[in-house]
Amino acid sequence: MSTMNLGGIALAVAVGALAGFTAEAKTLRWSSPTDLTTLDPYAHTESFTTSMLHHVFDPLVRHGRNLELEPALAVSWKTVRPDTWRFELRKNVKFHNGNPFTADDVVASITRILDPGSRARGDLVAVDRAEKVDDFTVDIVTKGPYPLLLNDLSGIYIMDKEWMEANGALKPGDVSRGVSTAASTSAVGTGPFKVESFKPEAGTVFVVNPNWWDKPQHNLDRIEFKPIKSDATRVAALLSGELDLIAPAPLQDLQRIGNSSGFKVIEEPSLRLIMLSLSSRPELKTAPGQKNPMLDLRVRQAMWHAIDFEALKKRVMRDKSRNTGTLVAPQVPGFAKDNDQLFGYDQDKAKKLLAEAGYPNGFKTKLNCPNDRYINDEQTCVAIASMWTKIGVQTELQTESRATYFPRRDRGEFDNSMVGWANMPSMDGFATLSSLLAEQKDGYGGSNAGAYSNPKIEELTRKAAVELDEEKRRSMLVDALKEARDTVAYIPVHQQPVAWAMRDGVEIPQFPDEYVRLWFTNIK
Amino acid sequence: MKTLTASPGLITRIGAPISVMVAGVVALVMVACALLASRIAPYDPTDLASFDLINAELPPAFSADGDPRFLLGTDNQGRDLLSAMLYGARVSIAIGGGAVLVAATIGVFLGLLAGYYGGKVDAVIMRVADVILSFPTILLALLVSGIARAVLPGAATAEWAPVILICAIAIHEWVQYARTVRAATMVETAKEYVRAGKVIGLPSRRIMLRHILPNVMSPVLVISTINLAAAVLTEATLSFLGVGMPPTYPSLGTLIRIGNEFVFSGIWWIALFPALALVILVVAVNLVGDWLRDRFNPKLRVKR
Amino acid sequence: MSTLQPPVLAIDDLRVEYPLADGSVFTAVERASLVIHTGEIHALVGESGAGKTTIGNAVMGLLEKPGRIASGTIHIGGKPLDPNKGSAEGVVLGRDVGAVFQDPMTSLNPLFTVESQLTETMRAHLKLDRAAARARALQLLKDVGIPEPQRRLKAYPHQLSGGQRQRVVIASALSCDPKLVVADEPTTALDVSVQAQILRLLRDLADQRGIGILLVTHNMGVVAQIADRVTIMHRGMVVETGPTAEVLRHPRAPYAKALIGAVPRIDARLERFPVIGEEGKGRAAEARAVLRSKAERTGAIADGGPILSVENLQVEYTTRGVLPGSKGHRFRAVDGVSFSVNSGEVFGLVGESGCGKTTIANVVSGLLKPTAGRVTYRGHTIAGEGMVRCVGPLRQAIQMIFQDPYSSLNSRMRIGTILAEPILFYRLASSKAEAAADVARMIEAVGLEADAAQRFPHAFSGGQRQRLSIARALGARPKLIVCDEPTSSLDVSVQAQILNLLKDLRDATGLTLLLISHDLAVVRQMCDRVAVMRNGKLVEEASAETLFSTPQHPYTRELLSLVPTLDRIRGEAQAA
Amino acid sequence: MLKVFLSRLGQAILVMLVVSAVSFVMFRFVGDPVASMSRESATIEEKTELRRSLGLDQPVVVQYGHFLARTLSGDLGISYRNQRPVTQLIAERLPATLELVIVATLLSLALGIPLGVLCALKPNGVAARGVQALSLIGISTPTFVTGIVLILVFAVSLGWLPSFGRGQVIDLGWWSTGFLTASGMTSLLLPGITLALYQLTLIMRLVRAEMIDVLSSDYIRFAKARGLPARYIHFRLALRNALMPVITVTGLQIGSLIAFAIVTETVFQWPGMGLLFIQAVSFADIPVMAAYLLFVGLMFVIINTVVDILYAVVDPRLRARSA
Repeated sequence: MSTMNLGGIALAVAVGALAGFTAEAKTLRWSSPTDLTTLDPYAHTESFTTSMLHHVFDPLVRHGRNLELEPALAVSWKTVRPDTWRFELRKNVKFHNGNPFTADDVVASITRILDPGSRARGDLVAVDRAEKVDDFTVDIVTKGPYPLLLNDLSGIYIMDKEWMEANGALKPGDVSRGVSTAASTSAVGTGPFKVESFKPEAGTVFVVNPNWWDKPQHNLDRIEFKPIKSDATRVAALLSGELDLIAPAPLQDLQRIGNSSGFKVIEEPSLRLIMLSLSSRPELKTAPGQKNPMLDLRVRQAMWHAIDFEALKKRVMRDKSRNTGTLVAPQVPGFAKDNDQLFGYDQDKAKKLLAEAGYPNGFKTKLNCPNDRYINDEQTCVAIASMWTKIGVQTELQTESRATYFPRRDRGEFDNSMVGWANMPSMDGFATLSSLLAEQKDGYGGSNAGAYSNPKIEELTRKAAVELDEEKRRSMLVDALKEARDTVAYIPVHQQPVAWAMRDGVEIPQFPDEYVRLWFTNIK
Repeated sequence: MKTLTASPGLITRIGAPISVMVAGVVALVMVACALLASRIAPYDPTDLASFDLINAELPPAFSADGDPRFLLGTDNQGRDLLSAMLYGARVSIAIGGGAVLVAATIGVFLGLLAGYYGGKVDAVIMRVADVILSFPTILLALLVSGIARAVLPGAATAEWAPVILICAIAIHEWVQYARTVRAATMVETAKEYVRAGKVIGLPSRRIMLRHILPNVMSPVLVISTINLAAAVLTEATLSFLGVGMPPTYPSLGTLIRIGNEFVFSGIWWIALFPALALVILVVAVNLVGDWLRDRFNPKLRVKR
Repeated sequence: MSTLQPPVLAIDDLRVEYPLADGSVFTAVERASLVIHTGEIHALVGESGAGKTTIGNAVMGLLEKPGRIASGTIHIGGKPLDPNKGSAEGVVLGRDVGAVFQDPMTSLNPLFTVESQLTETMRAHLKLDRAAARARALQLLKDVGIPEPQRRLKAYPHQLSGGQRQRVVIASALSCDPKLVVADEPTTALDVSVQAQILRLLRDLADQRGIGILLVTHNMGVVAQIADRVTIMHRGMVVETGPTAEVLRHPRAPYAKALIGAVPRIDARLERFPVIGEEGKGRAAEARAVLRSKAERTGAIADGGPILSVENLQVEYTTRGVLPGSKGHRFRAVDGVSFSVNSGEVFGLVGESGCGKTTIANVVSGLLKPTAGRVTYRGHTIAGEGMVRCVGPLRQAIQMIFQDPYSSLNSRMRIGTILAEPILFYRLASSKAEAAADVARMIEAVGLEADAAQRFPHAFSGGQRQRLSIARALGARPKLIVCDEPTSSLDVSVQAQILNLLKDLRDATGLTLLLISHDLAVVRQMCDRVAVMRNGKLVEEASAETLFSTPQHPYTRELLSLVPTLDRIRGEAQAA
Repeated sequence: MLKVFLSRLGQAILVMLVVSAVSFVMFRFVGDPVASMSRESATIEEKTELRRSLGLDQPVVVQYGHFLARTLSGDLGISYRNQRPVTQLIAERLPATLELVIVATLLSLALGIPLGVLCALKPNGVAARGVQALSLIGISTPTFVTGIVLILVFAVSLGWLPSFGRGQVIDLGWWSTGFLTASGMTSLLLPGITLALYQLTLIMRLVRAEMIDVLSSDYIRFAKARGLPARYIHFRLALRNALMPVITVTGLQIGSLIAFAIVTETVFQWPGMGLLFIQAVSFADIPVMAAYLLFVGLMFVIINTVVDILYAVVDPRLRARSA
């Protein structure tokens, strides 16, 4: 026993010495409420983990400082056939373990993500296979003409084939067969940082990769990431000087943090749009046997007019959100200023519309919301339920954890429900069409919980899916979104803000996709 | 003045120290206020149409920029905090009281059976109790409400959530009653008045309910007081973990959970007042419970 | 010699008060004086509440708060006790004053060994080292007559029998050679045979070591057996004091006379016990007459024939094993007992604790199922092999009264409700009003006022409760009443009244009584026939006269010889 | 001793069966991991396929059978969320929670027993009344409120103690300990106090009640009558008797400390099993939840066995019976 303790103390001294040594280095300590779930880029579908792993891995194409697509591990590309894209790869790139980056790595990575056991397979659903042309040229074959390949590839990180072979990770882990791989706990990529240690919930440490192929635009030597689930604790840790950055910062605390000396807050609207889906089914679950009042467009319009978005923005979102009239954010292809027109808040008009539709005394319905998914989701829903009730739509509100909320929403148990949509990772408005607006068939309509159905949108969706002419494609998206607005398919609530808080001396650019890109970060 | 002169007599009659008397009065007043919430609260916070987001986060009336309409200010939804607290206390007390009632009923019943019959009946009941005890209250309550929410789609609604919370808390608490009543019943069963009843030939049910039950009730009362306090706290903790009352029908615990998000934002009243109310209520009930326990436990009473 | 030395204990004009919560003062002891010399056993006797234990506690400085010595002095070994500190200058409790308490089961700490508890006192007071203390502890255990003292040193209290524990307690009291030992009811919790040994030990200690012993007891027999001097107390006052033989033979104070007279005699049977003022005679006879007429109408009045017969009865208890199916330890509480009781007689069952007599009472009254053998009531089997199906009416015929009057009445129910319960249950009354009238009659029959029905049990004294308990048993109109130690927790004067009541009721209504008792004198006074039990077996059965005059079985003889009684002193008085 | 073990074994099996039955119910009801496991724009077909590959489309009984068979062979499965063996995840978090619970238990015993004795010996003293009042507030304040108040005072305002995490930990084999570094120890303080507070008051009150009880017993009266010094009577004799029930309660409480750690760990971002469980619940990570439940059940059985044995060691009456 005593020898063990002595060993421990010796170790403690050693670690202490090490800590003293690295104290000179530029270290960024930051926190977010969620943690990396895994280091295996193909074993998850969470955008936070994807954003973290971007520090370790590079994709073939990436989003630049203005979210434009730019070359990363691929230097150029062209379509050789409608369904085949040819990529020229970057030379003299080395993985963290010293292995050179070649076409074999790309083929192995694409093959790995297309494996039936891969969790992230859906992120590259249009791709059929990758073929090596020569050491630095790769062909990617899609299942048909597919306009969004580059967008999809921006989220596909390239792993080292030799390392995967050596660690038995050539195939991804498979939960159903009880297989896990070394890739879950160690990551070897080509990215700007290397993983030094990965302790779920306790913290992940990254150190700078001195041999990164790109010119660093940051001055960090070390990143200490420590997830803190509790909002209050996270803010406390920032204020007590234990952290340099928290992302996101709770909206209600921004003012206080901003007013504290030595701290600052930055914010901008994110890509994520919060909206309410309304039931388009023949009957409401709350009133079986009766016609669904919301099939009447005037009722839908009334429910839109009933919501005081200005108050929501001011009180619930602390003036940090952006109110919107359309279903996609301005940065996303498919956005059109003409569509982005608010329905004015007008309770009298709402009541009048209801009366015209034959519901002068309103009706009863339900609103379902998650309480741990979006920024102030529960609070938003309480306010909306209150506003609807005031025009006579007596709304019973039910909020619950995402773990039960989303499965129930998928099963179509809700009449009206809240959903947030960021069009990630493709960052293209087509996802809104295919998942939210299209009917549930042929692989479309995965999140169309209100059973919205519109022949015009069906047609536009199917056309846009294969349209390679970007201009034409975008106008189809715009048309479809206009139709959605005109028919009140969803009620857009607001564009969520990205709000970060940090100590003075941290300079970091913000991105609407909520990614924390620390390779653009400088600290003093 | 009249009450002042009357109180010493009352105190000596009940024999409670002044602190306990004060606690008792505080607890009674709080319970009364909570029960009469719909009468005395300035607003009805459960009526979604009654509050306005525009009024959100107004400070208490007595502070510099307070609004006289809202004595303790408003919460983040624009609800009058005082009304929300009164209604919240009602919900908390109803859940706590309900849990105590359910737990006591089950526990007393099973405890009587186990203590009276002994043998296999006793063994089975006590084994079940042991297993229940092996799960800490919070965990068990978390599981029960989690499962209930999934089984009953409406479980998180204002009508069902209290029932589920009551069951979730009671499922652990009955064990304590059962154990206490069992022990007391064993003592009583050995006493001669019970043997006398048996010699007369009275049926067991009659002996248990008419003879033994009244004699084992005093510890049940004591446990109930202390458990009421504990149940209110458990409900608050469950609210904190996200399985409490819905936000449209908040309990004190839910209010604290919501207020907890605002501790750094300068909106101190949202967190402070509900927490204060909860702590005062629980302290008062506990104080009375402690005194009752010391009083009913002959061993703790200083012998004459 | 002894006059030169100061007395080991001198109490003069002591007054002990307890201030009560409402501001009044309860005086527990008043004007009490007594003196104990070296080697003297001084008995302090009285009924419960007499203040005798309070004096013992005052001497030891263990008065329970808020009790205090209000006036008077206590000198221990000539040194005055400071009433504020509760101790005397130069007198160390434990070293100079030893204590022996009533219940050896609870006086020893269950978590420590005998050695630890014996030596801690010596090490604290005599500053002995561990080895010396141990040697002395060993010697003490030998002195108090514990077999295998070496082994017992390492034992824990629960591994010793009751008598051994009390010996350890005495050894502990003696460990520092005190001059004075306060023994508070040292043998009350013990069986007669063990009691005799402990009393002998105390006497020896006084004689051989010259220890003065203050013996607090309620038992006149014990006093007669070993005390040199006796002080009789009543309601906090000393009523009489003097040499034991003198006081017991010729008590002067009326209370002392009554008290001594109430002690049941074992040498001769009396028709009635002399009591201190008979309670409520007025309407009792009338009520009893009604009872008798009812009994005659139902045609079941004593005819002298056998009413109850116990045949080859056997009862086993099984202590449960841990695993299902594993056999637990078996204990045979009653082993092949047979006897029969005739209608109208009082049948006594005597023996020491654990001999199985209460088990038999439980079987007869239907509380327990026998393992083998059977019990018949007027030819109907009511327990055991061949038990008749419908025992209800037969149950009604056999009722029971219990030992502890404080627990035998449900304290949450009114007397009227308790007493009406059997009447209503057996439908002996057609209406509640009739039942209430019946209840009133029962209450009067046991010598209380009928308005007792309105009150709760706590309003009554122990003796009154026992009367009510009897009234309840009468309510079912039984033919046979099983009396399980009906008077053993009562004071002697009350005991006399209850026993008289039972006799009267028997005479008035022709009841048959099965009397279970450990007290040979009570049995002698009450019973027509007696059976003696030992270790679950019947050792002797005879008419009371025969048994007490010419006991046949050696065990019976032994029991009779061990009982501490007044008879010796009385006998000497008659001879003189 | 054997009897104690056998009866405990029976109880263990019972507990574990109940736990697995609870897990069984959970399979069906506590949310569906598929939604959390698939990307935002996943199609219904994708989700159905994932559900099928996880075996969630099979009848519940079949799923339960698989689970039971795997669990019996010692394999707790792979976390849906982290895609790592659950045993590994639990082992990683175990030291954090156990060290927290140990610190909380030690704190509550070290403070609760002396305070309880104080209150029992001088029940009407100023100190005892003060302690009693504080203890009432202690058991009347929700843990999460205490936690956040402590953070506000000691981390934010005073800056004395860290507000979250374990600080520097040192790996001893697979066990990572915070006991060997200064930052590890200081990090333990706030969460340790928060977690200990409730148990501290419980133990204090229990010791007080038991002590008062014991002090009025015959054997303590007898000890007084033997003139033993008051300190000796109080601390060597009475305290030992009074501590007997404390053993049981402490044992039982360790179980609920582990559960209460869920709240404390959430507030202090303590990387232990409670946090793991809460994360698993919000992800519907069934294997992790089931493993956590099994583990808590197992801990209970172990602790109770230890308590029983301890009891038998301390109480000679039981020692004799079980021998």
